[in-house]
Amino acid sequence: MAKKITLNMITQRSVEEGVGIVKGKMTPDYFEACSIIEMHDDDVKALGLVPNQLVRVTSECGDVIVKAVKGRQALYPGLAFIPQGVYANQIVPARTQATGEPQYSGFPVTVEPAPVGERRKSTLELVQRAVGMWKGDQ
Amino acid sequence: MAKKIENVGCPFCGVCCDDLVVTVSDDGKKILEVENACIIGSTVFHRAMEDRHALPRLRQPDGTYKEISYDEAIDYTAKVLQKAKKPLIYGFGSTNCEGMAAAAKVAEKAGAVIDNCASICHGSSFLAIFDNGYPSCTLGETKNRADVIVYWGANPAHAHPRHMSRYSIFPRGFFTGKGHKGRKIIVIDPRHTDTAQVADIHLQVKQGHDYDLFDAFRTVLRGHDIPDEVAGVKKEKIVEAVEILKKARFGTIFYGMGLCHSDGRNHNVDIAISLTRDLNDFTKWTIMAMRGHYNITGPGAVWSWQYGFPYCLDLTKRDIAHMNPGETSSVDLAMRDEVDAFINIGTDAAAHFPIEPVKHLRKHPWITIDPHPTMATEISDLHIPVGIVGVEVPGIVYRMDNVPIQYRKVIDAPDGVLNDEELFERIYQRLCELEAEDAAKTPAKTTPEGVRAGE
Amino acid sequence: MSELLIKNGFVFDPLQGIKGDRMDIAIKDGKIVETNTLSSPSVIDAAGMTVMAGGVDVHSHVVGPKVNVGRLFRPEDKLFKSPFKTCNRMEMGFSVPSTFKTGYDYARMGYSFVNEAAMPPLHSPHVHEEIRDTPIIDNAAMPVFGNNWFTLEYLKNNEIENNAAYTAWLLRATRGFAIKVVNPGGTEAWGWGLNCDNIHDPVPYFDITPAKIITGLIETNEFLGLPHSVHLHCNNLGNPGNYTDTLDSLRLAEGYTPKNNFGRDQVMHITHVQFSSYGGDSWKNIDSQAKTIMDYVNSHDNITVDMGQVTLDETTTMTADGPFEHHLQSLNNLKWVNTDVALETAAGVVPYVYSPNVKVSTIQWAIGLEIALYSNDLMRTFITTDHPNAGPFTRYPRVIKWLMSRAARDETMKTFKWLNRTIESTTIDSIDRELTLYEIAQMTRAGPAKALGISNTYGGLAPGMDGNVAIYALNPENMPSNPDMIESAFSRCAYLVKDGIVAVKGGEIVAEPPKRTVWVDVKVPENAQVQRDIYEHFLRHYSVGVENYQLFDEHLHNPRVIEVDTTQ
Amino acid sequence: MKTVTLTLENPPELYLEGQNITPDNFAGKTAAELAAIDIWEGKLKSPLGKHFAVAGNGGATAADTKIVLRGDCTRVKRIGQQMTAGEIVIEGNADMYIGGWMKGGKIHVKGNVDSFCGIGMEGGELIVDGNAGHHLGSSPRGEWRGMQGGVIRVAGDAGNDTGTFINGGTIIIGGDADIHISTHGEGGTVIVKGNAKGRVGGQMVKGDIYVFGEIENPLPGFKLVGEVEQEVDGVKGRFAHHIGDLGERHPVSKGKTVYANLYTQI
Repeated sequence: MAKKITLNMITQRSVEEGVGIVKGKMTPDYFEACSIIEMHDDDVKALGLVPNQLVRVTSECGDVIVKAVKGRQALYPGLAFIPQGVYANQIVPARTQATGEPQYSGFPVTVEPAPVGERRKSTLELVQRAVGMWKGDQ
Repeated sequence: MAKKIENVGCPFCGVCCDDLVVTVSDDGKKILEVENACIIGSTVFHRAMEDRHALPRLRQPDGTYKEISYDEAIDYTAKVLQKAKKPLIYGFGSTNCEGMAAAAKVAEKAGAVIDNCASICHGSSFLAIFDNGYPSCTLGETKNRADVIVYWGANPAHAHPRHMSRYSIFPRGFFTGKGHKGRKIIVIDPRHTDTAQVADIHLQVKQGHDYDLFDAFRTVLRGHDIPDEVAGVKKEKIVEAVEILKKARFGTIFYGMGLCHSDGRNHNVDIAISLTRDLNDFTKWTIMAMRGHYNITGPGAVWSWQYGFPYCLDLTKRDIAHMNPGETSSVDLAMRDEVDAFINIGTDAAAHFPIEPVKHLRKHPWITIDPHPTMATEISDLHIPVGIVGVEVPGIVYRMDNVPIQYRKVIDAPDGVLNDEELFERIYQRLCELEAEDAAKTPAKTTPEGVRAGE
Repeated sequence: MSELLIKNGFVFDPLQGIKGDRMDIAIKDGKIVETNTLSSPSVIDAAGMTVMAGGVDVHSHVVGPKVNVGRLFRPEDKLFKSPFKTCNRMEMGFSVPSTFKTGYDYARMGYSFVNEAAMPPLHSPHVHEEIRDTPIIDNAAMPVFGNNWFTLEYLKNNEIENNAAYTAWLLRATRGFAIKVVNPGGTEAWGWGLNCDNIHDPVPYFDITPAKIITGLIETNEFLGLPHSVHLHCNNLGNPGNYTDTLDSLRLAEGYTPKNNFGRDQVMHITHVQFSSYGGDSWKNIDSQAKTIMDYVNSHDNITVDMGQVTLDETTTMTADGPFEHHLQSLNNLKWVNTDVALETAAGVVPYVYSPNVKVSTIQWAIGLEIALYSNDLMRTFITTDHPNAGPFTRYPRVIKWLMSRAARDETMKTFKWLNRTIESTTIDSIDRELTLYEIAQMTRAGPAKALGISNTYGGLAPGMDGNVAIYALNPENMPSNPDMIESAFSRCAYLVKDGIVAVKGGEIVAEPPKRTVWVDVKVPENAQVQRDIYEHFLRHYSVGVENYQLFDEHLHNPRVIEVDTTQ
Repeated sequence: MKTVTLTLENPPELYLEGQNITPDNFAGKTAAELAAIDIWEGKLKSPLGKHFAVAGNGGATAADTKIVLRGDCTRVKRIGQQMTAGEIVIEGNADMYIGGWMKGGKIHVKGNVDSFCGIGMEGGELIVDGNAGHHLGSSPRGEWRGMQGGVIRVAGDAGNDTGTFINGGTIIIGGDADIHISTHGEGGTVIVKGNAKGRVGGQMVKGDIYVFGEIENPLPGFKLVGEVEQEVDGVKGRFAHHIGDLGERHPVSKGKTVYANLYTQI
């Protein structure tokens, strides 16, 4: 049985994501900068992940496949990080506590190894598919 | 012969570095070199010329885009605005103030909601400022006077790469000749960020509990006892940090999305402001929001002088403006299905909103105004290209400390491409024409009145 | 060729000494002309009405960063308080109105020129952006100098010529109008959370006293021969017992005489002097020293003052006097904005409720009126509310009513909770004086225009001046018995003609003639040392480049330059 | 008392803004006149009768007028805003600002309401049988003079920011409350019969809060000072008495510092 843990997710800026944005969200730079997750070593161990393994992250409002990487910026156990952007926003809850601002940081997610055959989708596929405009890889 | 242009402002983040030197080709069309910028800023200039469109593109029934003229695009936009009962115009992180003023004129004429990226970024700061004020300073004050710097829920090493070197930790100023050596740095963040690497003290706060930690700081500052641990931080560490704050000659708290994006949002900032105010009973303290885009402070300034509100302006009543984030904020409007047309300008809502509001907004006409293709252009009905402010279009932008910086043009926009101000002025003209046509058809039409019960 | 004839009004023009004579005013191509030069003018029948030059406001916070933060951080100042739209643009806000409402409301009151009271030089592009969006009225803006590091360093060493060269540079860099001084030295001390308590209290590190800053700036101003004088917000403003500090500041002007080609007679303008005329030593025993102050002013021709009249409204205080706003916040515990501006100045903003139920508020109200009512020369005493500090400028008509009618004052005093305490602490109840329309014209146009050094263009109706004329539905030969009619007549003028164009008719905006930015361009000899100092400070201490600091021409809206040449 | 019944027959595509639906506005008007009063959907102004069937005439005064709303008013805002007297009954759900800036009279909502209900309230009674959203009985943005008086009673749960800047009056929540209760409060009483998530009484100067259940994350600025026996909303109980927010300023009255009180049931 696949392991699955619950973590507290934050999504914030990274400098790689910043560079990715200005290069373009359909570039490999952006893809590699944003389709990742960072966790504490204890949580990586608990999931039994090998470096750069794909995981599925699921929140109250969606899920996304990202790559589990070892980040420079240490988290405490139970806390997880996905850089802000298209991948994070597949799972960020839109609830705003009547402030206008979505719950970009501090929402529960479950993380599990991605099912075999699953891949990280392109930004275009994620966004266009969400609004019913995805026509497949042409 | 290449030409060097000096004192160029950087069109990326709210640090608004204005010391860039950009070398352009003799014909003024190509950027050859960018000096002094961080990696992100320099990329902005280099990518400016790539991937551009000279004409608006309209989505066809088969899902592809077809190029149309600016006139057709302006007519289309004006008609969408006119037809909708409550259109939303959102973005403005990357336009100049002239463009924002023109867009507000359009929104007022069309009866639209107009909102900017602060809505999902530092909007919480505005809410806190409404409730509790803002004891702040310009960045030069921090540079010249500060001996204690706090970054709370902010990670400039990633989000504002030159912030620490230009204004806060490293620079030598008038009273701060020792630079970094003369300063104490406190970083408060649930992660040991790259910014925390340069800190003297890093307090690893439990995510989402900053408010509790601020309350502990304030309680200690007033001489009361606190529990042994608050928000994951030991009492001794809190007491030690409070002593440093009290003994500062001049301090600045820089805070970021760690406060605005987590539970409590505005109240995390609200209590940070209370702490700053309290500290002024002992010594001099200031606080500043680490604003994101280079001109995201701009719309807050422009719309405040035009309407008295910095964001989330509901102008649908045409008589008076109404603002209440939670109701008139873009994400809430989208999630509640309260708007029926969307114009996305100078930001990429499709990438930066959570995907749910994107789905809601996409039920209605969606127009994107942006120099480059973005996620938003890829799901829009219409993409109108414009010049890049700070690269191809000059204008005033407001730095994170509300200081206006005059930005320059370094190269020409692609032939025929309008700037934001011109585009909105023409949409405004078209709206006036449509209104006149309507008035000719129905002469006795009454104008709606404002939300003003009780009178 | 546009021609306009305003016929048969009762004309009040103190600059020409015209005291309500029934006469015609002619305007051609935007300028006042002799009546016989018109051929086929359009005509306004002003019979039975009062005709004055367009109003001139000497001191009002209407544009710029602290005004805007006052708008931004007070959404409650808009809630259920904004009028319905009748003009091109919405009009939002009560105590700190939007730029559009500011322009429209001044025009409705018959004003044509408003002097922005404090421009932080670093923020000058912002000030000019707001000026662009303030319709109809012409604006000037005064950069603040009293805590500027260049100024402090030059004046400490008695380098008047260098300070003058720097002043000329900064006026040009910011497209500024005059030398504004706010709590000299005290605001720099506020950089460390401190203040200068009196004019002999030295500024930390810079080691210069406020007194020396003030006299140095007077010398600089007269060295340059600027249109306006030094414009001073005194030290220790707003505190009980401060009248002695105010007298100390006033005495600093003794021995100085004005040198200028603009018809200005004063060397020092003391602004919102109401806030600086307090006796007592605590809020418990505060009393009025307005008479003491005005006795001094009356006997010294080289001083002008404006009132800073408290209007008993909920308003928003804002000033470059940073320590004062911090102090105010600690008294009323309301939200507080502070912005220290590097090397130059600071600003504080706090909401404030002046209530007829609060003793200090009603004493302040009385002191303001006493300032005007004790004045022997209303060409040197001007109506202001230090908008929005003591009340919004839209209350000027109410201030006029109080000045023109003892009955109106009595009516207001009846609402005071601490009436007896107010009467004991002031002399307002013993004053029967009622000002005339001529005196009001002195206080609201002729006097301020002369003090600002613009009386060749604004504030009067002589041929050659701007065609700015306000017509009020008041018949001097048959003044209304109900003083409220005075207030309503001055609130909504019958006509405002701006540059020859009818902008207001029947109290409503009917046209938006182009507005101007008035600034002072001073030519000084090359000064290598000052150039070097500017280069050094910008290289090492400023956070923007010197090239980007100086206003680009493209951000200056419809300029009108007043040129001063010191090289001849 | 006369009753006007409004039945929502033609629901809006977006939301309706019904600030004119108050006994004050309805008093002295016939059904036909009422059908002509203004209601807004975005920038579109329509007569009330376009969306609602109107039955019955208003009373002579607001106090003599009762308004009953039927049909699904989930997308109708601002009902009873600024009302001073009379009665409103909403048979189902309603949207935002119900009873906002209310000065008197009574509103009874039988379903749920969204955010900003009872904001800026000065008097009267707002009763919600279901749940309430955020900013219940809170102050409008920027206003430091929050709820002044009146009673808000919600049978279910409330969102965050209940009673921000409360100065007076009483808010009773039958269920649970999310974060921020009486933040910046300077008076008034908030009673939570269920649990509170946290940030209870933060930055509070004066006033009272009762929590019958658990506070998940109590603030460090509140200190236990004793136990008291009290009757709260008709229920007798023993409470632990805390004072706070010790991080905030507090007035001194007759030589004694006045704190905010937080009572948690034992």
